[in-house]
Amino acid sequence: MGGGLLALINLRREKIALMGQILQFLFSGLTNGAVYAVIALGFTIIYNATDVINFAQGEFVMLGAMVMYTFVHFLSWPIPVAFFATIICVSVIGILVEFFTIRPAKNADIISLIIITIGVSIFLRGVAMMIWGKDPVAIPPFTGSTPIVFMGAAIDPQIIWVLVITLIAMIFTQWFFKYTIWGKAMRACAVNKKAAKLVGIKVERLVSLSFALSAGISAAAGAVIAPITFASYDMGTMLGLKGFCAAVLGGLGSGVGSILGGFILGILEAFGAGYISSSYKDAFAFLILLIVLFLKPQGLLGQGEVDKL
Amino acid sequence: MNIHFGSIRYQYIGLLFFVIFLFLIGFFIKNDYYLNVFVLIGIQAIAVLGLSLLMGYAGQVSLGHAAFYGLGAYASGILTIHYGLNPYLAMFCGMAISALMALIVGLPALRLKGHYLAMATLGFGIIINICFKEMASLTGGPSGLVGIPMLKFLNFTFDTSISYFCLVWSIFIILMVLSLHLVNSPFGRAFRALGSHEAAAQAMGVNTHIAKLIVFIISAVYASLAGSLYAHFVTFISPASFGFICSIKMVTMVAIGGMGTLWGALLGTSILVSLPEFLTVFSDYDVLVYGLILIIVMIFMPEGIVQASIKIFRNFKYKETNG
Amino acid sequence: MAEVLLSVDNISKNFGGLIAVDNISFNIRVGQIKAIIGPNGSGKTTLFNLISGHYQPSSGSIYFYGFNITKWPAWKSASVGISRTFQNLALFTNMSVIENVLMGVHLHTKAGFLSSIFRLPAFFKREKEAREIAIEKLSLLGISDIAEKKCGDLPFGLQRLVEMARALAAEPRLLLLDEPASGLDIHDRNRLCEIIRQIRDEGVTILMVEHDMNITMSLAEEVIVLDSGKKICEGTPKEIQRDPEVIRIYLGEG
Amino acid sequence: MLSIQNLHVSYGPIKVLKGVSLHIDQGEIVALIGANGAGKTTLMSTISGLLRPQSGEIKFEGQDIIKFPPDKIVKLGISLVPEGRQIFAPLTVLENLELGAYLRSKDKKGIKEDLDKIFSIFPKLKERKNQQAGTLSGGEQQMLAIARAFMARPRLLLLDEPSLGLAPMVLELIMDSILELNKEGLTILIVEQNAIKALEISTRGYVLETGRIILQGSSNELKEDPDVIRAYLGKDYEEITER
Repeated sequence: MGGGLLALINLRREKIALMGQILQFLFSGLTNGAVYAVIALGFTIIYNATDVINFAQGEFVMLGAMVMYTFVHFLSWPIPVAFFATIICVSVIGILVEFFTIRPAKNADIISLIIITIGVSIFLRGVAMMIWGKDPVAIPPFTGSTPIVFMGAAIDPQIIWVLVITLIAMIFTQWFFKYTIWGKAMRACAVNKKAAKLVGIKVERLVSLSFALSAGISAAAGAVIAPITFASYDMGTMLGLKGFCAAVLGGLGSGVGSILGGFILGILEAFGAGYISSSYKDAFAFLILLIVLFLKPQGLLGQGEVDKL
Repeated sequence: MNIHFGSIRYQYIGLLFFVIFLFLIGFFIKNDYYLNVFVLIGIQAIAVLGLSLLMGYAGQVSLGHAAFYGLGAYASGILTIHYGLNPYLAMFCGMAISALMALIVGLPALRLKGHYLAMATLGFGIIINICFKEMASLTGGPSGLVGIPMLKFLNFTFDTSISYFCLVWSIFIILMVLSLHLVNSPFGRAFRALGSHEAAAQAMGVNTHIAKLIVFIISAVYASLAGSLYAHFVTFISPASFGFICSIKMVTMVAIGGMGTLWGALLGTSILVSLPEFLTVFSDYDVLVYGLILIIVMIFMPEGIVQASIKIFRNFKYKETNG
Repeated sequence: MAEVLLSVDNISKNFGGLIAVDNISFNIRVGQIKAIIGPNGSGKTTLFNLISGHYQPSSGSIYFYGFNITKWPAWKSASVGISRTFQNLALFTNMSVIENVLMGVHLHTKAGFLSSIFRLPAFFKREKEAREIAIEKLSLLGISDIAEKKCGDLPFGLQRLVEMARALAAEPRLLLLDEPASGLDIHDRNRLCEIIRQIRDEGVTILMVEHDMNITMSLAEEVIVLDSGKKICEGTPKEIQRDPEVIRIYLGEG
Repeated sequence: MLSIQNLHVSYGPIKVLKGVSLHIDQGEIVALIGANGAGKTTLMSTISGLLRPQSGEIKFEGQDIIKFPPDKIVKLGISLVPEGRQIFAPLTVLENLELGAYLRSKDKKGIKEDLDKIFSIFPKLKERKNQQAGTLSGGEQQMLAIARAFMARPRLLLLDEPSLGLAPMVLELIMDSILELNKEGLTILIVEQNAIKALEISTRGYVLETGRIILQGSSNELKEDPDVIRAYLGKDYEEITER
């Protein structure tokens, strides 16, 4: 009888352990997914305004982390101040990037524009390496590092920050696009540039704004993820690619799609890494993407286009 | 009619000058280091030539071409080291594997358009690269594969820079001639047509899906051959040489040189492979300058250096005759 | 009465919720010139794209010489002799005029891959033949003098003619002309009429969409009138001019 | 009000307009008719600043506007309702209208007034103001396009092919509303392939053919002109075919 009880307790323990493991994966997936989602949103904003896939998007994330590190570590600014200052700083960098590289190349075709953004990403990475060196740097977590235990899973409090800030970024962009005239104008630009010009919208100015917005939210993602992953000059490449992956997965141009794509990617990746093989973690993300694209060539929420003849 | 066959005649003349130029380099450059740079340019140019057919003519972007380059290199490396296969046979196996892989991936992927195609090929490239890293028992993992044998012909080993220089550039010239023939044939016209206006090409009876697939496979085979040549030249390969950055560099070489001209592929490759050598004067800033050069070239010469030079030359001639 | 060349049977096409072509049926007989008219957005071009295989119909069937070609892709329809021009021009602008027309000949030059890349004698022979055909078509339209010009640099009117030469080079049995006269001035329009008649006399069946009523009414033996994706009338030009429905919707009264 | 002198416009090597001159006076409805490809849309795009002409001059109320960007031209009081409507399909009807008033988006009160005015002219749009514009019928989309242009408070309204793809009944409605807008003091230039309708509502007209104005006069005169009848009004085909 006592043995039976013991077995029952063990079973329960195993169950809790299993639950905890699943939750652990889920949270890790949500965290990465949130970051991918925000980066994908950044891609989408620029893509909608300019039709350019900005390969320097990952570098905005990296700059977010690095500038944050500078403000916190060297200038000892309090975290909230540093956080907002980082967003503003990187937004300005975004505007400069647009002004000096995208705008002069007005008549370039898509491939040339992509290569320009690749050039920008190489350049920014080079600058970052010069300023901050090659070694990864650590940023202190926003609110301590004592893990919160939740149903058998130990959760880093920074994860909560990641989720909260992602949520705020999403709500902010939704609000911006739905309720401000600038946001509406940007959507109008994405739909039809010519008609947008005809109602008096200065398309160039909105393109600048889109770079600022996109760089800003990417920087927020970088600043908030850095305490978990460390920050280094080359952290942007993979993050940028995953964000791009999420944006395409959700359907290029769709804001909701990129958020969905980000979370799907993050969660599947976490479970794939946990249950199948952690060394192939990055491959899962792209495998998922290939499968989705082959089954649904326009991404999950992308709109099918009819060839105009 | 004369003009048409004449235009390919010009290409032959260009090629002849280029061969003479190569002879001069072979004769006068005695420094192995510089010769090696030229060998690397030749190897890379073979891969970029194929990509130029795909991108510049058929208008299909591939951001994962390093995968085929790597497949060639690893096929050569693995088959010769682990299975003791003849290097030439290994090279052919590599090309066959790449062709098969291109077929499998291309079949669904080439139905995608624009950014979606770019993303799918990019994803494919990254997956293959991760496999290079993780299948350590075969590939040696992240630290790579050492001791790949050099190429031999009868009793002659291609172990000096100058011998490999001759080998690589001979292969390049042969492929260049074949590619020039290809683009100036009904097939090449069909590729260009599909790159220019897909629906109209279909209306001319071109099975655009098969046509894309054929160019994709050809370009994969070129890249694979280049990869094998690379493996046998440096005798050591690691996944880092075949990553996303490598794919991007190949695309950049095509675009910088100029889309829709095979000479552009050669020029773009020469510039971007040798650029880091010149940039060593900037020491740590080299990456930065490299990025800047990409940006500036693309802003001021979005159609590539070859087209831009032709334009400048024409304007110059125009001014001369009028002034 | 001549044999039926193309038979369109109850085809419909919708994009999302929008019905662009709604249950249309008609026949074209061998050697005929048939015209489709209707206001913009009435589904004429969509109908063309369905026949040429660029779009797949949502329902209904298309028969060519009695063969069901409904599900055929465009390149396959082209290979059995359905050739077309495009409303907004679809030339390969980076290629020369003759190269464009050679693309039309593409179907009939069974070029070998190996003979092409190794430049075997067979290649030269085929290229020569193909060029002769291309030049012949350009001469037919009176534009053989611009053969080596780059297409993108030509004025609109000439581009139209090049596109037509390209379509003709495919030696079509059915030629679909989508607004062949748009962008041409009166002088060119008159020539166009002559050319179209000449093509018909050589045995090519023609289906065209044309806004210029003058051309349509003088060339076409039969006219189909479309409105909002539906066929509202079919008959000889005289018949349709008297049709009260057509007058109300298209020609206008008074 | 608007005067155009000797305007030349090219797309690359292709000359589309070859010396077009015309003028529009305050309060008029002027029709510009011509076949497909004659250059009508090019002319409209050039006036509204989307295209740069090679040479010539465009004056609006005495001011040379040839180098002005589109937003400045809208601000001066010229609004174009483009061919094919070009509404922002995924946005709601209301958002489309708000964007029409983009340049004066701070003038909340004025916008409110204009919206009321628009909704009284086009009650259908009021019913559907929270629907996505892409879900409207063709006629409603055309109304929206006109209304959107009206929201910028233009003094000169350019209408490019308002009849495009519309059923005759709906077209009638659109034409009525155009007349109504004209009565409110709006000057209108209307470009049409449907020459009958255009000449019916207009006071004066021009005929554009392959980049040149070949004919001009009062609408009544043009309606009687044999060439116009033959080429554009679609009457008397029998005569032609039998000739």
